[in-house]
Amino acid sequence: MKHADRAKSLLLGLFSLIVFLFLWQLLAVWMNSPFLPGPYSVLTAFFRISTAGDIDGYTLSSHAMTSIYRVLLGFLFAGMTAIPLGIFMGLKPSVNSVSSPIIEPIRFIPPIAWIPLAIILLGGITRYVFLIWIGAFFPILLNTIAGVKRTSAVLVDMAKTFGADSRTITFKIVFPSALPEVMSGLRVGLGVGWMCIVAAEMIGGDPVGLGRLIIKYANLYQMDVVILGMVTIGIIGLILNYAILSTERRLFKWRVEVRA
Amino acid sequence: MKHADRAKSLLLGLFSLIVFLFLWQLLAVWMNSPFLPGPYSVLTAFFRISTAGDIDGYTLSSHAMTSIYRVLLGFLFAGMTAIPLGIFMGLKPSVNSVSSPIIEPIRFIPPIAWIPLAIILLGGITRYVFLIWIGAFFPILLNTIAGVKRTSAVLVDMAKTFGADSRTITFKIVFPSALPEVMSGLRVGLGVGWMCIVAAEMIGGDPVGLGRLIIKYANLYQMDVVILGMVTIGIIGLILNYAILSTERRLFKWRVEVRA
Amino acid sequence: SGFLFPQQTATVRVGHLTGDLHHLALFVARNQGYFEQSGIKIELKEYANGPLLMQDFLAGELDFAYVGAPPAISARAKGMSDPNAHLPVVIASVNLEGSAIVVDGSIESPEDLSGKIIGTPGTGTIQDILLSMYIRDHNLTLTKSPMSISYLPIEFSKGTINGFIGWEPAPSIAVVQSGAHVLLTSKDLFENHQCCVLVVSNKFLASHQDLVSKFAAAHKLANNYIINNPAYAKQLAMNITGHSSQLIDLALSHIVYTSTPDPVSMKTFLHAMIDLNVVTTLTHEQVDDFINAFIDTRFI
Amino acid sequence: MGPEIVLESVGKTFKSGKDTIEVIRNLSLSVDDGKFLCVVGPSGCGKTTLLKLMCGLLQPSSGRVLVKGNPPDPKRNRFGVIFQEDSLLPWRNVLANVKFGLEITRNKTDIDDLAREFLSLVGLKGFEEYYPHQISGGMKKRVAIARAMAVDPEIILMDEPFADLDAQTRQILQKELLAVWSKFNKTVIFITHNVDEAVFLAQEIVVLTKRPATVKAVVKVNLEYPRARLSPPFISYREKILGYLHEEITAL
Amino acid sequence: MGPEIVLESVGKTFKSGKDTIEVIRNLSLSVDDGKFLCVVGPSGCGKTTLLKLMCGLLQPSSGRVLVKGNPPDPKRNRFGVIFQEDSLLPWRNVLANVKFGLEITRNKTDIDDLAREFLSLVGLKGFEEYYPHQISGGMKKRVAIARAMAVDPEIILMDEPFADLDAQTRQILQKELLAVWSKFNKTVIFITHNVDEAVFLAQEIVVLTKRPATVKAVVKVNLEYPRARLSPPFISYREKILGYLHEEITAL
Ligand SMILES: Nc1ncnc2c1ncn2[C@@H]1O[C@H](COP(=O)(O)OP(=O)(O)OP(=O)(O)O)[C@@H](O)[C@H]1O
Ligand SMILES: Nc1ncnc2c1ncn2[C@@H]1O[C@H](COP(=O)(O)OP(=O)(O)OP(=O)(O)O)[C@@H](O)[C@H]1O
Ligand SMILES: [Mg+2]
Ligand SMILES: [Mg+2]
Repeated sequence: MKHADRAKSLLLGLFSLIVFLFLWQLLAVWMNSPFLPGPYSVLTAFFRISTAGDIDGYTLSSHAMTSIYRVLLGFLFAGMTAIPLGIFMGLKPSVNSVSSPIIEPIRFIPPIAWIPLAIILLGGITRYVFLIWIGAFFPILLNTIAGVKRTSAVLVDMAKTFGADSRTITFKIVFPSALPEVMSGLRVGLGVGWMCIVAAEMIGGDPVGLGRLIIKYANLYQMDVVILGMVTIGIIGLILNYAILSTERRLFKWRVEVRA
Repeated sequence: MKHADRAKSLLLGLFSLIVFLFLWQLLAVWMNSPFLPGPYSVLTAFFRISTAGDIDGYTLSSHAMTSIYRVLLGFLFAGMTAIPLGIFMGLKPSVNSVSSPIIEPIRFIPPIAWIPLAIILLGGITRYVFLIWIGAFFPILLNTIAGVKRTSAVLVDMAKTFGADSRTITFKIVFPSALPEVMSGLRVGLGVGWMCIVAAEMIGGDPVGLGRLIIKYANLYQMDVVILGMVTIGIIGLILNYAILSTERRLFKWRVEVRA
Repeated sequence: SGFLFPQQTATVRVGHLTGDLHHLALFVARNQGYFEQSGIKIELKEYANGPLLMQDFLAGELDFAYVGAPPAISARAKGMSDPNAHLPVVIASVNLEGSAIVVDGSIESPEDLSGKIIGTPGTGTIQDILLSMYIRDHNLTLTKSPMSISYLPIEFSKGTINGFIGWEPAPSIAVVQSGAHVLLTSKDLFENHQCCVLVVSNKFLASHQDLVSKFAAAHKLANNYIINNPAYAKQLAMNITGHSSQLIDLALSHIVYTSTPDPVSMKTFLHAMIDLNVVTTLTHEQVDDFINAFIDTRFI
Repeated sequence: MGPEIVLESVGKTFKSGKDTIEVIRNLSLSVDDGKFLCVVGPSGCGKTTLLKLMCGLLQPSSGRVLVKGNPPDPKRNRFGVIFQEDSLLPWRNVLANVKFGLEITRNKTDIDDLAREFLSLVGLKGFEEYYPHQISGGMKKRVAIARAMAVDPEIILMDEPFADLDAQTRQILQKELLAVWSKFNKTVIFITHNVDEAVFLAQEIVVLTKRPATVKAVVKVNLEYPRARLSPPFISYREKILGYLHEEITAL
Repeated sequence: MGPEIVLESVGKTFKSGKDTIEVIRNLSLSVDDGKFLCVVGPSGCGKTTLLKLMCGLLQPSSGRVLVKGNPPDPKRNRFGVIFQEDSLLPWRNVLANVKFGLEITRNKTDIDDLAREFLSLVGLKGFEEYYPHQISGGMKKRVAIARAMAVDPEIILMDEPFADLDAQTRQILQKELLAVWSKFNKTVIFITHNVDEAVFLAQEIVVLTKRPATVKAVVKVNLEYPRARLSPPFISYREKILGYLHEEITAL
């Protein structure tokens, strides 16, 4: 994109954001409900929670850092399980038939629905990890399988004619060729995992975390902080997504599609 | 896949399912906790809830039908909003710049986090519709945009050389060429929308719906029904997914990729 | 004496519900330093509702909890058959009463409840049981709309429900912010009924009787302090909930703070819970034994 | 009749990022009505760009492009363009693909019959219901030709239409193209990098320089149709064009 | 020295779904050490399948394939295969692509030098750091050739390596290939559907029938290298092979 174009689109974006905030403020004034704060109250809440902390004294940044830590832990675990399994399942159709009757229905069980079982079977940080894992696992797994299956047969044949064994083919052909899909699986997985944070922190116990902040202030009927929590989650999610996206762009320069 | 292969993989799948259920039963017996029922108790709960109904007298099928109805409504609405907007955004980069500063952070706010606002702003069935919509909207939107952008420039040029106007190009070139992506967006969207059912039904009010069933019985510490609800959600999700997938396969015979 | 014989400090995990005024004693005890003085360091764990808290309690994640009596009863009834479960044992009362039915202008007397939509904070809560008992006793037919306590005042403000039964401060919020009026309070529904209780894990009790005793003493001290220093209690309530003075006044007027448990009302509740199928593992004959084992009166 | 297509010192530059690429420089050319003109040039020199300028898909950066005295406009002039890439709509069957151009240019009544007629003209009777992925590359090109011819174009523009076909199929299609051309006698602009093909087909061959492209030479091919590929005059035309091209390629 | 590759009445069928496709039927052939053999045949007749049988990527359904008296085994025999499709690893740069084969067949010490040596042999010195998407089709083929040659193969198998290149590049690469072959004197099996190419390159041309493929004719080309494409004997070899092929194509 040209320089001028980019400036123009930034300006347009800023403009539409301002219009949006203005309309929201208008709605808030018009509804005049104690439960629908406008953007101004949310901004005030932002400064209050950022400096003085919430009702238990935790600041916004400590809520955010805790949530990020939990999500990254669960995400890490999801990557460590889903990628090897995905490569295995992509390479061996029989592994696929064995695992899909168990994995497939589990895929559609939402993370919140796992909360009761998570409480019974797990404790401490492992619960958060589990619930984030449940969310992040499947996008990574499915993308890895798809990436492995899309490996060009010619490249595999090529390696075979040099006498490559299956280990070499897996690590030098299949894995690098699936890597773009794996990465986009990781990106989607991190996004989904991040969005599970409210579900994961719904159990309660520890008083800190962005999901907890939302639930706590919903219980206290203070919607300004609830919306603050939502916006914070949205923006951090965006940043995490962007971080992986730009890694992808840097890593896969060789992939012509990514540049288009 | 060959006939024999398919039979073999079906058998393998069945076998692994049985092994899984057996291990689960074993774990349940070994843990001997009233909070970890085995598959047998879940089956019993299935017959009980299917025939006699739950604590409020609603049967499993009425819970399921209600949830499906809500999800389909929200999904329909998501499709009706996301597809036109996606085509529009894909075709006009300026629409993209206007909308993305608002849409992008919203994308990462999980549906559960919207519950407090949904309660304030909406009532009745519209809340369910809204929460499902929030979940289903973005996959459809993003896939539609991607599909539109992937429209072959040659096909557009070809239409132009015949003197086609932009309306004709949109409806006869861009839309059909984006359709496979739109459909896979719809599939993912329906999956995500379906998984929002527990979040949507967490609000409460109405005593019926699969999400409600899970929450109700989790509050009653009766895990057999909770797991029954989870499994039901998982299986219905799988069926919905499969339904769209087979529609895709039928519709896009012309797409060589889909057949591979 | 603490100065001369420095005590070993033990850390205990205490569960409670976010913004629940019933649990004021917990905060008084903490702010007044009663726990520290007994050599107890507390780690607070907060939950959105009683059943979630009790699930965590059963899993052994908590030592003490401030919680409504019915979730504790249900959890104990369900967990009794599990040797690994951490069963709750009541060592003190937290408060009596503390709930109210608030309604809009269309309802002037209890008879007007018929045909109306009334919100409750969920199947199996004290409030749900109180309402069920009341409509059974007065032959009323109304539509119950169960939902999370957080949403009751909001739904009321929008007119989706004609009124609701909830624990404080939810009813007072509806009164102060949305023009509701109080139709019936706990006192009218079931005078002096047990509401929240202080429970300890049976496993913790078995191994740390001394700590349990000290904790109960600190709790009792705090409840007494609330009774004797209403102004202090009110200020603290305002701090932990962020609500206005007027609202807190109204809310506190519906709560009776006492440390002595009331087994009779708990038995009544349990009978009702069995009738409602909320408790399925007990029969009416087992109720007396169950409640007697549930309450340990040694510490009050 | 005057010239059908006129290019007056046309220049074309593209901006990509901060770079500017000059693809065509000061190119003048005029094509008479009914002529079969071939354009050859080193790969990447700007042949496709030239074709797009002629049918109005691109606007010149300098100079003028005129078709019958006016700037080209697909809504007014009727072009029949066969693109270098596969340009069939993959979701339409063969018949519906041929109908596509007609749907835009004609009212609906006789479309079906016309499309069938042109399909049988290119030898694809019986393949109406096939989808593009079910037919070979050569058959796809025939469908594209039928689609372009069906709208009764004033000018036919073809961009290396046979490049990705094997030698046998290519030669068959070349013969068929000549047959169709002599029957309808339209103006044809045919781009190729295959010199053999150009000499076999064209009345006039325009040789382009390497990028930025301009006209290096215009060679009139004075041979009767059908032409024998191994005849000495054919070979000498071939050598001549190859000579021009070689100068351009070695100059790269 | 005895024959390097022997095929004894080889047959190959594929199962796809419920259908069985017979691709090769009763094909016998023997190739001597150091020979340059071209295989031509109608498109889709089974040329690629034949090549895969020779290097052990596919097993014959009947008959035997022997390389130096044993079934082909890439772990023992050293093959240099250039595939019909692009077979460069897109995530490796040119140098690393050439090193790929060496990484498998050699111990690590001298790999880098060897790879650079073979890159400059195919005229790609200076392009070591380029990625496949940054170079042209012709350069990609050169990289594939360098990669195959670097492992010092006993047998080189090439599957229409120059099919998708333009005429100019194709001719340049043909000359280079002959130069490399005469320098190292390996056995080369070269598949093409371009008769011109076959006559230009081969000592012996095997013409295959249409599917199921078997040997239609073996033509020895008794011409000195380098060969002149327009010389009468060249043209007569060409006509002869084209005649065989024409019989097969019209028989379709
Ligand atoms: N839209 C564009 N933006 C930037 N550069 C372009 C654009 N279109 C073409 N070019 C550049 O212009 C040059 C000529 O392109 P063009 O496609 O006209 O060549 P060509 O002669 O048709 O090549 P080929 O023989 O490969 O078909 C190329 O270098 C190409 O990269
Ligand atoms: N793995 C396979 N399964 C089923 N059929 C196959 C398989 N491989 C090849 N075929 C079929 O065998 C036939 C010959 O294929 P092959 O690729 O060997 O032909 P070819 O002579 O190399 O063709 P081309 O000239 O297009 O390269 C084709 O009809 C193809 O469809
Ligand atoms: Mg071109
Ligand atoms: Mg082949």
